[in-house]
Amino acid sequence: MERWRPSTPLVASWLGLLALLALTVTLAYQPFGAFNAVAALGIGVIKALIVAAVFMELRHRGPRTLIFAAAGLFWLAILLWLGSMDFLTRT
Amino acid sequence: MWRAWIPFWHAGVSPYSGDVDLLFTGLLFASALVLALLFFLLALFCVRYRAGNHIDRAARGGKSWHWEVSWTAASLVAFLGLFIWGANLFLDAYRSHADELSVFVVAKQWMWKVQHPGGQSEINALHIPVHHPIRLIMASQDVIHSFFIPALRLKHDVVPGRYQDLEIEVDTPGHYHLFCAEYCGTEHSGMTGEVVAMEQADYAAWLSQQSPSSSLAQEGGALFRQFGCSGCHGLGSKVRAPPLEGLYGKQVALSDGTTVVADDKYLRDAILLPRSQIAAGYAPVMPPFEGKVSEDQLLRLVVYIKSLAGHQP
Amino acid sequence: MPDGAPFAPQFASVQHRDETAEFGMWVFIATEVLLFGGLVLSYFVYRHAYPQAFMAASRHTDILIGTANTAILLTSSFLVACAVEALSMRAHTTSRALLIGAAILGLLFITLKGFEYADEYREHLIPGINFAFDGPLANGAELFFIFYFIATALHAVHMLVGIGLLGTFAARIGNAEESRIRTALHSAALYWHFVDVVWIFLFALIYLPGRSS
Amino acid sequence: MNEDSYLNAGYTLRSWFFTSDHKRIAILYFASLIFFFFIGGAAATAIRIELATPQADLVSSDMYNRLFTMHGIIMVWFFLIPSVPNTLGNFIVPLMIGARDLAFPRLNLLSWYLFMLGGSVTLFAIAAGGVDTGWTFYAPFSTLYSNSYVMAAVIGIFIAGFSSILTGLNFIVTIHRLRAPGLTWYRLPLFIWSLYATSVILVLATPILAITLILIAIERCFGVGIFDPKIGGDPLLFQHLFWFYSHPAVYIMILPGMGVVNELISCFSRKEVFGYKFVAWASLAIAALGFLVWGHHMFVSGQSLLASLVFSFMSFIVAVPSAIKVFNWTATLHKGSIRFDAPMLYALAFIGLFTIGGLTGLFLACLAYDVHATDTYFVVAHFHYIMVGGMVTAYFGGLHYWWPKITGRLYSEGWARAAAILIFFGFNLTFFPQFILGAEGMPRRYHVYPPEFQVWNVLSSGGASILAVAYLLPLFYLGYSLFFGARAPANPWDAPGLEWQTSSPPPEFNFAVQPVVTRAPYQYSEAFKAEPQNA
Repeated sequence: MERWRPSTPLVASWLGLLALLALTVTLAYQPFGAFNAVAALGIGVIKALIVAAVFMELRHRGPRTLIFAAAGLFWLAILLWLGSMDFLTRT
Repeated sequence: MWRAWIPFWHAGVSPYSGDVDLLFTGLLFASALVLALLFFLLALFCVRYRAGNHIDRAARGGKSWHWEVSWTAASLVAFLGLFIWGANLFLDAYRSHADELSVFVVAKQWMWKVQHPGGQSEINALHIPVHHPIRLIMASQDVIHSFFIPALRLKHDVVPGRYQDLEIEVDTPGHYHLFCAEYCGTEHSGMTGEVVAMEQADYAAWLSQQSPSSSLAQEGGALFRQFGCSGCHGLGSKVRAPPLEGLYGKQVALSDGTTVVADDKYLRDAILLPRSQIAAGYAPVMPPFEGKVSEDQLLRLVVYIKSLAGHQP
Repeated sequence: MPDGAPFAPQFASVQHRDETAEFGMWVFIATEVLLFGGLVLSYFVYRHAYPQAFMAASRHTDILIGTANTAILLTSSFLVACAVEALSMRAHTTSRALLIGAAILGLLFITLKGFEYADEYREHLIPGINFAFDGPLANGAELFFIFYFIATALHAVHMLVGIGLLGTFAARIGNAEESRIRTALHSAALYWHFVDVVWIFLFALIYLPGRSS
Repeated sequence: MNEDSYLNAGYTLRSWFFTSDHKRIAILYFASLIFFFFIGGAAATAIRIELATPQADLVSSDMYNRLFTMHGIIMVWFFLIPSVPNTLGNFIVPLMIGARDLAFPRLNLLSWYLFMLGGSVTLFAIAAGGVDTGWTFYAPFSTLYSNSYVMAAVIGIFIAGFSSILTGLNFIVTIHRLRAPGLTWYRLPLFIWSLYATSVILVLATPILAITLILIAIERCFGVGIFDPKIGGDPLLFQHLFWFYSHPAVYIMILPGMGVVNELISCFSRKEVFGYKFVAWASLAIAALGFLVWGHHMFVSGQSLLASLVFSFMSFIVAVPSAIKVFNWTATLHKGSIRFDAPMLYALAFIGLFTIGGLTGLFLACLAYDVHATDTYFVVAHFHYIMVGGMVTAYFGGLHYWWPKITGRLYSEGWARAAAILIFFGFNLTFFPQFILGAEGMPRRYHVYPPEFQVWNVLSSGGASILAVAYLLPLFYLGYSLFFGARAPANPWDAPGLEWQTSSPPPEFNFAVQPVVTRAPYQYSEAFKAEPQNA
């Protein structure tokens, strides 16, 4: 077996993810009001992007794969947008 | 009126139903036009260009995208017009008038129970005066039902867990079908009744014939004491609870800084799940009455609190 | 399928097959996004309706286990990514060890989740089985915990499938045809990372609200 | 029959039930779907007989409710959704794009097994005592009040949903990755475009159905409801989730039909489809816009007025690409050389019936009129014009068109034309009166009804009996042709599509040599006769 070391991007992403996890838990305890939710979800999005780009190798993929990776999210956005519209605007 | 010139036109039993019929006629006319054009072309092409018919089939003139753009644009414009017409009329149905009469409707498997403010109640029937807007405040005891009066071109679902309301007005005295339009179980098709629209005088006579022992508000007052509400909300009670006199229709400041109007829906929610909307300056001590009062009792309590609107706190 | 050929007859080459398999997994992930999406919509609708209750209920979840589990899962994802990289460098033993490590972390996650469920049972937080929530916010809290249990259970089911896949590949590395394993492991890794991403969001929705008040 | 036909690749049960050949799997689906179609049809027959009189005389209310629920569940999930995609699509897609199989053949087989498992569980629910919730499973009736076999039905549909997802996934990947050399997107037959659009919906909408059914099952099992109003849940959330799937599902049920009609119209008028690119993109536009309109099922449910306005607006917009298709089909006939073979009769019937269905859809998209018409027979008539008048007609058209390719036999043209005409008249007689019933206010799912509605109901029931006979006819003459029909040549319609370039029935891996595509589809003109596509 030849010697193998994990590549730098993988290790950096892993450490970054753990750091973001620590950050998000810390921020959750700060009284920011509505900003707490924004911070929690925002950091979640950043973490997901790191996993998708590095671990799932999306940064090496062409437009077709990217479109399909985004399609689920796009339709999720439709669901959340039109689905919550009723509940947000009911009188 | 010019509508009378439309072939087969029947005047509706209410102004709104007439408007809906006009919309229907418009839709029908537009569809007939499209269908006639389409079927004419289909028939024409099928005959003219049938195989074996010797006819000029040389290359077509003109660009195909000209056609595409024109029929796309034409459809879009026609659809937009129909959308605006339909939406406008729809919003009309949700307008409310100041002098409307409130009637409570409780739906349960498989009957409609109607409560008039004077205490008169009826089952699978709704007596109303003509030329008078009636606000139906509807609640369901179990599953989703739908209050449907075809003659008025109106229906509204009655979803459990909330009040839903619908304003109706009838101009022509008569008996009209009342259907449950949302499938609700075994006897769904038996959950029917009639709406009886009467002249004002007949309606007044009908109301007095019913001779209820007490009005809804009085019954609500009795329930108010029976459930112990008066212990806290009553005058001179030791527990500090918001006074209910003069509450109905006012703005209520809530503990989270927002304000709401104390309408039927608010009162209903405040009784069932009091702590979801706490009035500012009060401790959240009221127990929830969810599951403890039926829709029938609940509407009486709401009517009672409404009846206190004119009192001074 | 003709025996001996490294790829099925509908493909033109090994590379054609690999790209197709990966693409298939991405389409599958799009499906999965929507599967969890329905739950997320329910969550936002009720969180909007009962904001206080959701915060109060969230404070009853165990943030220690939640955070530990997030770290475990992130690390496990990292190990799987390494295993894929190692296998492409033909470091079979390393790759196998990394996969086993990732699977063990996955099992650890499930175990901690089990402890968490047991705690919640003791604290009467399981709707339908054992639920009692004092105070005015009981209804909203019950809705929160219904969401919590359905979402985490659905996620745990995905975890179990993933652990099974990782275990299978750990056993088959070096024993089966090389390019096939590499393709299959690559797809399984995508799936595992996706499960990780789902958890990142579940963590933000379940454990973090209401901590500051 | 040619020796190397896929039908000769093995004669054992094993060679069928463990096959990974897309053509054999298509046959498996086809046999299963006939079975489900006649179960669903039997329920419809019983319903129509019962409704011939206003009072209850044939069945009890409980039984009636079970009948229409069974009709809906079977027809939607076990006939319409898999109909064209899983039978014709499975068979034709790889042939049309010059591939040797679908991308994931074993997944394809798994999809059939899941379908059958789901179907069996659902049939169990029906046999054990039935389900009385309607195919829509509205909460809280389905979760807290119904005491029928809701759980089994929910599980059955849940499983069948995964079959849909796998099929959609397989098609998407296949169409992206396995096209023959030279077969660019704009050289694809429009049938492929429409199946691609269908697959996108299958993959992106069906998971929402799955999660919604899970929520229903949990609410029923544990009595804890995410939709239960008693703890502050909202039954309308169920409707939002359900229709997020079920409205796009309507397009799952019509897009493949539109795809079939493209092939038929162009073949029998010997002309390329007018406005190819517009028709192709209209399919994708329908698939995408179809996700934005679901709230039009909820105009009277108490959703917010703004939501109703937005959904109504989007519903009008989604009608535009459908209109584009209808106009293009009509324009295709212009200067064609039209032959009226049975598949063409079905295609012409489709255009007429689909247009009526689509136009009445505008009535329902129109807010104020929908308040009156929703949950009445107007809706019933409208969606039957789309699903039966549209999809089933297109399915029959496609079935006749590709029958020689699938079976290697020719059917009796006279009988086929007679059946097509009978179906058209039976269908209109059955469902047109229902528009009138709905406009007059007869609610749907009514077991007994006021007597003034009887005359239209009798007409409808009479039409249904004609329709029943008409639907049985193909069973006989197509069945007959299987054994006694003349041998079909490779290309009986003289069509340029790749599926016609291989023998009838095709060999196991479809093409002896990998076809190479050099031109756009639908080149029917004489100029191309001499030069076969496969050169």
